[in-house]
Amino acid sequence: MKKSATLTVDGVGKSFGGLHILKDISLEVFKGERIGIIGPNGAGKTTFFNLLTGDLPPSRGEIYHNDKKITKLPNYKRTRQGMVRTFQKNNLLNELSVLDNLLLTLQRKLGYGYVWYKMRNEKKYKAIYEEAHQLLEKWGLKHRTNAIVKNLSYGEQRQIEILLGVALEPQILLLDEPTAGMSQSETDYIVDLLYKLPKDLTLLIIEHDLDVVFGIADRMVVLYDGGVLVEGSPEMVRNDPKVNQIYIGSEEEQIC
Amino acid sequence: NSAIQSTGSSNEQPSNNGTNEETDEQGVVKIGSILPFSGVYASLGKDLSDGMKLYFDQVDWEAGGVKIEMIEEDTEADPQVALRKLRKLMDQDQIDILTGAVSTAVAYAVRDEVDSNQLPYLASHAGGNDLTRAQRSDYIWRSSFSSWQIGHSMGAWAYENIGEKIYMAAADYAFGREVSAAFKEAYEAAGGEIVGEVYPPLGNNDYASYLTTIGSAEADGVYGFFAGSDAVRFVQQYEQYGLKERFPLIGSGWLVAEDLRESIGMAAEGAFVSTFWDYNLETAENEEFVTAYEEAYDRRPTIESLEGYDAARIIVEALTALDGDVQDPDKIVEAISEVEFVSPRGPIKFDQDTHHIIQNLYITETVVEGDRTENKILETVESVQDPGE
Amino acid sequence: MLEVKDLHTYYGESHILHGVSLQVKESSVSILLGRNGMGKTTTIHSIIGLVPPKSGQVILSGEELQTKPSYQISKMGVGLVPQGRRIFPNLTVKENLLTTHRSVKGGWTINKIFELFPRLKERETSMGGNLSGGEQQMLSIGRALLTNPKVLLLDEPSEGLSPIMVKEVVNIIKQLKMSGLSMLLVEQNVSMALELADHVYVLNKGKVVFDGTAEEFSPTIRHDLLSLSS
Amino acid sequence: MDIIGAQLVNGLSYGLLLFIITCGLSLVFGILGVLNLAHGSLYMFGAYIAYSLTATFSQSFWLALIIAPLSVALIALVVERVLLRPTYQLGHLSQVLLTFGLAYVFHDIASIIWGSNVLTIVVPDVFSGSISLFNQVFPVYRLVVILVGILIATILWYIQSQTRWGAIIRAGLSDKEMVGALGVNIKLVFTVVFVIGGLLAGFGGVVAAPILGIYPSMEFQTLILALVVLVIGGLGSIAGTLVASVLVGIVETFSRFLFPELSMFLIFGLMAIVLVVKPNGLLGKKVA
Amino acid sequence: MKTFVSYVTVLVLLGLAPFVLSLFHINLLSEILILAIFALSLNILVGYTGLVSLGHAAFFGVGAYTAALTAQNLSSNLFITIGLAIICSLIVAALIGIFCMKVSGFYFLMLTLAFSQMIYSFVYQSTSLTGGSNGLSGIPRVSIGDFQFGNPVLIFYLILAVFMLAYFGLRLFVQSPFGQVLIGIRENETRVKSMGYNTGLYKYFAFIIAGAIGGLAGSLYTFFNGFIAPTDVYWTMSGAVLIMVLIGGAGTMLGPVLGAALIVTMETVISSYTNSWMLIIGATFIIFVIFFPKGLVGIGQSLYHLFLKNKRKGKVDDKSEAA
Ligand SMILES: Nc1ncnc2c1ncn2[C@@H]1O[C@H](COP(=O)(O)OP(=O)(O)OP(=O)(O)O)[C@@H](O)[C@H]1O
Ligand SMILES: Nc1ncnc2c1ncn2[C@@H]1O[C@H](COP(=O)(O)OP(=O)(O)OP(=O)(O)O)[C@@H](O)[C@H]1O
Ligand SMILES: [Mg+2]
Ligand SMILES: [Mg+2]
Repeated sequence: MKKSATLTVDGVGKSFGGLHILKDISLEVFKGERIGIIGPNGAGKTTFFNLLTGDLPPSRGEIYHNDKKITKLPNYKRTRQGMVRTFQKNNLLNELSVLDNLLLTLQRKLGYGYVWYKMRNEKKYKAIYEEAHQLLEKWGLKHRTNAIVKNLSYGEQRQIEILLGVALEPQILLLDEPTAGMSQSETDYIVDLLYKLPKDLTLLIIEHDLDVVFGIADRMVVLYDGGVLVEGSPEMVRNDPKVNQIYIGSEEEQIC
Repeated sequence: NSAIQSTGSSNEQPSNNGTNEETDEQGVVKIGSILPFSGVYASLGKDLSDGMKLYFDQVDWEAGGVKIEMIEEDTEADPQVALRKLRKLMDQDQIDILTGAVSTAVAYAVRDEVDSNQLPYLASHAGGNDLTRAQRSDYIWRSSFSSWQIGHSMGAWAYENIGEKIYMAAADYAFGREVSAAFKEAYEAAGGEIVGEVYPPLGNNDYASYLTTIGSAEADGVYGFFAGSDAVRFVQQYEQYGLKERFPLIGSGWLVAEDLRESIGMAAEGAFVSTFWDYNLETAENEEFVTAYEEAYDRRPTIESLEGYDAARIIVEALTALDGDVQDPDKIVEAISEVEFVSPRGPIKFDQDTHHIIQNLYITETVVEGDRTENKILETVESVQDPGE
Repeated sequence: MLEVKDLHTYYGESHILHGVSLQVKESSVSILLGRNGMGKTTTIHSIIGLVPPKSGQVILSGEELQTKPSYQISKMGVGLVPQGRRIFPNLTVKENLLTTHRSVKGGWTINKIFELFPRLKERETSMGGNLSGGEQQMLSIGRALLTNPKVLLLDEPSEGLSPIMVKEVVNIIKQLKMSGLSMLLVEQNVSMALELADHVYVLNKGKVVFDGTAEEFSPTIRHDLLSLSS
Repeated sequence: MDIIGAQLVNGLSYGLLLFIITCGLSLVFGILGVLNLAHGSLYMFGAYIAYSLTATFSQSFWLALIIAPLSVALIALVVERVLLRPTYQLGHLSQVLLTFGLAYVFHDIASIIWGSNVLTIVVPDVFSGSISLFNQVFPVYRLVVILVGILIATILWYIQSQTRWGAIIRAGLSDKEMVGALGVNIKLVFTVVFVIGGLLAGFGGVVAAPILGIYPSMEFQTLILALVVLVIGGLGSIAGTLVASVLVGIVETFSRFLFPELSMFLIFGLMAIVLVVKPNGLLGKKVA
Repeated sequence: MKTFVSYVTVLVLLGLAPFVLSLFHINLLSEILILAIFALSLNILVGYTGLVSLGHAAFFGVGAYTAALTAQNLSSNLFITIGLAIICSLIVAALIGIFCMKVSGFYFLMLTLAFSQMIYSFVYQSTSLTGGSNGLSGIPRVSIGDFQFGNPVLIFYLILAVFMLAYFGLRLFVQSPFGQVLIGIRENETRVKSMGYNTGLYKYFAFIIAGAIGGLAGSLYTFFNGFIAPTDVYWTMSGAVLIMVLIGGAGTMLGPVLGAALIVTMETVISSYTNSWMLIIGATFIIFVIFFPKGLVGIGQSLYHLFLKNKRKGKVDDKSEAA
């Protein structure tokens, strides 16, 4: 069983002081799967991501990536292995331009991170610049190429946040509420781009916008009170009475 | 003239040659003075400067038929700054004679530059032993004192008058170390025993812990080398912690210096120190100096004022001997070396080997007079000559 | 209650709002819609005085606000739930609430906020910065209510909230409206916003392109104004 | 053993003296995020003004104890309103540079007014006696300093962590704009805090002068020591500053006793060790 | 190409300086260049990586004392003295760096201060090795083979050559991908980490490089003055160089150089006229912070923009309409 899973979480828990935020979570994720993670506010979804990416050490349990134990691996090494995340709260290089944010991401991916003797400019690093421009074009952010990130509106920054994740061409992408703060039309556009991501990419997505998450996910995981409440197909989760009670809300109104 | 031109000649001959002719025509001798006018030593710099000006005023800024012009530069007591200033004095102001330096580090810093440029330099305060020993230069003469003179002069007296066991405390910097080493040498030579030594950092302002340690020692007296604010704190706290009643305090003149005693207050009473000048020296020369100084500046002179005053006089006498001809640096230093007179501190002359001054040292006791303290001369140690090695 | 007339706001050289005018009537909810980067937040910030407008007027119950510093505007009864929550990370939940608490007879108190959001009560002594996104949003709303405002500006209050909490917030807003509070609501969750709206404004590139009642804001208009092709 | 006891008393009184000197710096840094390098200068002004009052005008230490801190607070007020205010949006480094510049300016102003001589303040007769403890004579004034230090610590701790004001003030550190938008006149709060910082600095100057003395460049020496205490304790924590002051006081006293030559080295060594083990100081908190 | 031309012009002017300027000014220029190298090295940390150090004098001191002791006891060969100075300061930086990397922000500032003060104490107290508070004097001039840098002009050219190497080397470095990562760390370390960079290592390298170049500057200072004292290792030196960086403009290449020039010139000139030089310098800092927060480089930029704006006023208006 373990062999085929690309990501295995085995009895992982996290406590802050006396607060046991995550109790005992086990999960197997297979290559190319799209997993939606939902749960009430404060259920521990973001914390779970932090454990997966190594931004926080788990209090107990083990994590495996392609059967290799990565529980203690620092986050940047996990990124290099292809596990990439985006942040729930925009976390960008605010004083730099959109292009610079992207270039920095791409230069690592293309292996130039340690070059110290050659100036980085369009002439000498054509590949990086070309890819950056293509991505900006594709994401409809071309007109923002040279804008300073902090001067963008909240929703625009959100888009950059996701773009930086996708630009690394990860094997496993972890998106934390990617469409929060984005307008409907931008959400549609981004979701469309997410659909078009390569088939073998494994996607874990935390999202409160049920249309988005049920649309993308093959499998849903519902976190509640530090543990997995329900796991299963979107259809099943949507109709689960417990999920409705703690998360969606009792009456099935068309609010969302 | 450009740098290329000046350096072209400097390897072979003195660099100030070319320009001296110019100054001679106008009949002006330029004295460069490097003193700290800001920073911790600012008050010393000011007193030295005032002392010099007092003497130059007395001779109307003229000697040997030429006018004296003094250019002062602030060293901030930082040797690198002093070097920068020295270069300015030599190159821009074209000085003929250099004087000053309060901090020994400054004197050492300028030493090579002065030596290689053959600039006559009269050190007027910095007391580091090496300046007239290993670092001796043909162009450097010192009219102030050496650490050795200060410390050594107390040794025999302490053994005879205080006792056989002494605890030694000195500020932890080269000067403090040198003075206390010289004291120890003389005291042990006389037969005494140093029962303990402690070296608090320079600028330490709370001596409580050290005093508690000293207080538990078996000794007949305590030798303290501190200056400036350190001295004020040490002497005051020495009394507050009850040590004064138990051990007499001895040290160097800076412990109860003229400008500190008011701050120290009555705690200074009973201190025995060695010094090369005191306000209360009862000689005609000193009375004249003190009166003139108080008239000019409306405050008492300090030992640094006296140093400045004497340095100015040495320069003036040398210039007079030279008839104002400062073309040749070798002649200038020769003239300086021959200066000899009775200063307010007593008779002084230069040791031709070490280039260091030979002078009397005095042991004084601090006593209460009215609502203030005064130093009273107890004993004179005559013609103290630095051994030069 | 609150009236905004012909606002022109700049960031340095760039002209963001080109004459925005809108109104919030007594005990009613006006909503402000628009795609990302159209100037919604800038409008809110201009009202509260964080980005003073270059020209135009902001009038609250007959008094002009646009020249006042933001703390005075707030004291005159304008509450704010900012975009991105902006709670104080180095303060505990309780202290976060304490900072803004302005006691008014029969008004909001910290205990009432805890009743409203039991989750916050559970996290009372946690540092604000350690809260989850949704918890921070609740805190931000609670913090604004504690200033006991007359007009409340809400900049995407539903962001990061679970669906059940969104419903909760909708209920709260309805209650607030009944109790006489006026609100200006910026939302991306259009269906939620429309459920509450008395009046709808749509912003596009710093200009109001729709101004009408909720009924007038038909699905076709909605599609025309908010979809990407515009 | 007596000597250990005596040194402990020395350490404690030195430590609390450090606390009295540092608490204003700690307050201003913890709340405004302004690393006030002119703190030492305000301390110095406190001492000099007290000197002038005791030596020339009134001869009363008590009067100096009230007037000197108030005068320094006034200086702080002017500094905050005129100079500091325009720099809040520029980031912490600007304020470091600004207050450093101020320290330079104040240095020269002090030397122009009071010259560069070494001065002292005489304590009133009630305090000038001494007491014998552990077979060792202690000046009463040192013991009074211990009490005053504890008193100030209690008051500050109470205000900062137990009142609404404390919360508002700390909120301003993380997001000034938002505090303003929620109805607090943050500028006024900042002014008040800075003025209180100045008041404490001036008070420290008066209290410390009889022990540490008044001399040129005293402010820089004090500043460095205060910074060390601040960091060891953890930024923004009054309790941390108190613990650190006492720790530094005792460590320094005992290092002077045991390894006199190394005492300067050891204080910085202590700071390095504390920071390596606890990167946010003894009681400082780090929030994500 | 325009920048290239201006660089060449500046270089030619500097090269010709000894033919025009007096010895005093050449010495001043040498000192400025040395401190400019020092400030540039600190700028890697402060301006590019966002690590504000108040202990950079430690490396300057280690370099200076190593060069002095080498020249006195081993060899006065230029390459040996400079080489050893760089190696020693690099090793010291590598050691201190291990600890300093554990902390950030203001704690970093204070930890660097702590280490530099410990080095200062060591220098101050090892009287037999370093001369203690009196400093080390009588340091022989450096040489290459039989050629001795015997006068200030030769030393000036030596310093100029090293300065050029350092300046252009660092310029390349900060604009390289590596340098860009440092800038990223300055802006937001967590983000850069999750891009897959081992930020700890990058910061550590930056620290070591800054330390080594700081040591290089120190060794030049020894050659220049033939003297070195503990004051150059004291925290005030760290403070002075930090101010040069900030006043000049942190995070730019030109800034630290201009900052060094301004501070050295001001200190020299002003204190010749008044004892209250601290007052004037302090007031200058204050004016800079309030009116020119971006430093000298910032002033230059604003002037440039002003000029540009006046020239094509029409165009700018168009643009702001479109935005
Ligand atoms: N560093 C921390 N220290 C203490 N508590 C923490 C810390 N980080 C998170 N928590 C707590 O853990 C709980 C889970 O937080 P998490 O951010 O994982 O929630 P979430 O599921 O992502 O919620 P949301 O949907 O609101 O973003 C929250 O109650 C939060 O207060
Ligand atoms: N500080 C700033 N400096 C310069 N331009 C800014 C600044 N803040 C926002 N802008 C620009 O102003 C425009 C409007 O931004 P605003 O934040 O008001 O949009 P918004 O409608 O709230 O968008 P969102 O839905 O993404 O929050 C955007 O184009 C943005 O790039
Ligand atoms: Mg979350
Ligand atoms: Mg917005």
